[in-house]
Amino acid sequence: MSLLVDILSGLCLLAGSFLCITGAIGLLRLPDVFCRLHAASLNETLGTPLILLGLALQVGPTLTSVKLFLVAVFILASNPTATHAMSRAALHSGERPLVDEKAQEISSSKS
Amino acid sequence: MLLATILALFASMILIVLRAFAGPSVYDRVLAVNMFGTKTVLVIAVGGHALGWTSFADVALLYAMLNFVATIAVLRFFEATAKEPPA
Amino acid sequence: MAITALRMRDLFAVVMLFGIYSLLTAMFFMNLDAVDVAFTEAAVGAGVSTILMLAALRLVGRFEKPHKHNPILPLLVVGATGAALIYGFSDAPLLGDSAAPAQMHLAPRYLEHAQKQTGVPNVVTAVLASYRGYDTLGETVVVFTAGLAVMLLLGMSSPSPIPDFGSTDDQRVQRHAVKLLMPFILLYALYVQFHGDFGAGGGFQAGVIFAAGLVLYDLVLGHLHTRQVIRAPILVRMAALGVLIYGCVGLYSLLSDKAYLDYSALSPDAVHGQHLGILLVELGVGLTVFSVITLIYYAFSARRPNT
Amino acid sequence: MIEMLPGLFNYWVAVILMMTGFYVVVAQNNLVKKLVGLGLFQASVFIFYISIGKVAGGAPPIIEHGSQLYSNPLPHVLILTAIVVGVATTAVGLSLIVRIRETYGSVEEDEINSADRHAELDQKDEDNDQG
Repeated sequence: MSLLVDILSGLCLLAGSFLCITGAIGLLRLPDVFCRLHAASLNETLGTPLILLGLALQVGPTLTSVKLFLVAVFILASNPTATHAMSRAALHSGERPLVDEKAQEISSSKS
Repeated sequence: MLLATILALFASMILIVLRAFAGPSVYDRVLAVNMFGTKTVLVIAVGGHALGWTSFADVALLYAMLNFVATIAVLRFFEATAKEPPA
Repeated sequence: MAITALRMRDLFAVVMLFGIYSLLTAMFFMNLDAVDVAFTEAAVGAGVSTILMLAALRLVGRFEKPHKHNPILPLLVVGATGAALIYGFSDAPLLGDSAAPAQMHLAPRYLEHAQKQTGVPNVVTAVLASYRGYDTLGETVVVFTAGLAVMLLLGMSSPSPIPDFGSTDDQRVQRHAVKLLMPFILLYALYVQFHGDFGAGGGFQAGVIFAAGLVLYDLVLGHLHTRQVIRAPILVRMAALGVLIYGCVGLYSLLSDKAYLDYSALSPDAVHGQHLGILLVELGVGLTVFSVITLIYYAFSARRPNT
Repeated sequence: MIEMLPGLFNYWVAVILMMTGFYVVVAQNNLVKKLVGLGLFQASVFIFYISIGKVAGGAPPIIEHGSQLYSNPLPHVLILTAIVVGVATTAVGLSLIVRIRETYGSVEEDEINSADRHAELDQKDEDNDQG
């Protein structure tokens, strides 16, 4: 039983840290605000609760694990909201996604 | 396993700080600060568990809340100041 | 980190990097066993001071003017001071040395007696509210005075033409999320207030968290809503009430033939009285801090930027 | 001295941060930035105090059964209140800046000084005219 819990929590932690790292790399490498938002928000929203879940499994059924669970729920609710607000604000302020630029370049070079 | 997680978190924190320095637009910085806050929550939770601190979950919970509040506040204030032309 | 932050001309970015810096500081505190301090730094540095700075930037404009100045003289002064300080600490005790002079006198006594005398396991709370009650009373008064000073400088918020930040109509997602999360933040603040005896927390932190929750509500749902929930004059009275509670607890013990702020007068059982006194005092502190910070926020946000 | 470096690490951090904050307060022209520098300075003092209170192998000062060694609670108390007082005073400073901006139309120190000088000169001219 405890071995199973250990393996489960280890898996959760590993997956969570993988997601965090990829999110951070995406934040650094992607070309524009919206891509970065996308990379950051998705990975973060899954990765953080995963790590917290792994921790809660290790801590065991105490008040601490309840609190960790609360943190996870809070982040699940607040992170997408914050990202939504950010992308909305960025769009309103005149930032535009880069999507079409390459296609336009290609089409303009053809014509 | 905990050590690996902490190392991963620190690595991603460094990357995020780089983005916060470089970030061309304000939104990059807001995003970086928000992510950094979430990473801090995680580092406190994982590190607190690893080092056996008492009541680390309280601090993590507080961080998660205030991170959200600060992000929303930054965005609202930025919307308010964005209309102003740069001096 | 900090150096880069200060080179930027966009003050907005400066404030945000300051937020990251404060998170790092709090982690440092956590590492040095100061849970309560990390708690406070998190609530104040990451939440409230960022919000206040931003609210002020809205009024003074966010871009710094380019300027040329000669950095040599300030660098010289700073270098000399730094060298003197480094010389000063070269024979200071090492980090974590348990025989350092700072650990010798009061601390062991507090650690030994706090639990027995006050019935409060969190020594920081016990020292804060009981052993060093005068200090804390003074600091509460300072916070109160700071609130008054801000109100005097910026004026009481006029109720009629309150400017809003952008439109609030198209923020449905934010509004729903905030309505969902608000109660938890406020509930958590109360938990921090009354659980401060056993874990990290206490009046200062709870007041800050409560105020942050209210500010969030105010930012997303618009000023009119929040100002109907809690009006500024009520807040002024609440701030005064907090100081009053603290002072009256002291007066009560004075009237029953004990020293000022000696809580053992509050109950026939000395330990129980201490515990009760700490609770009451923390309540006063929490009330004052909450209402002062909310008032300061009101004062900043009600003012219109004029050019 | 070299082997002292890791043991005195906290003092290095505190001094470097403090000097950064000091430099900003002295050299920067923008009042808001000066206030941020003051915040840095303040934070360095906090770090200094807290690191003094640290006891190696100690636990946070919340009494529980089992652990015997605790860190010093006294600096924690002092800094805890200092942080909250610090934010209150920062708010006072910010509101002063807002008022300065409303009166002078600027938050740059040299512009404010020159505005003051002009005002003084005007005052003198007026006095001369009257005299």
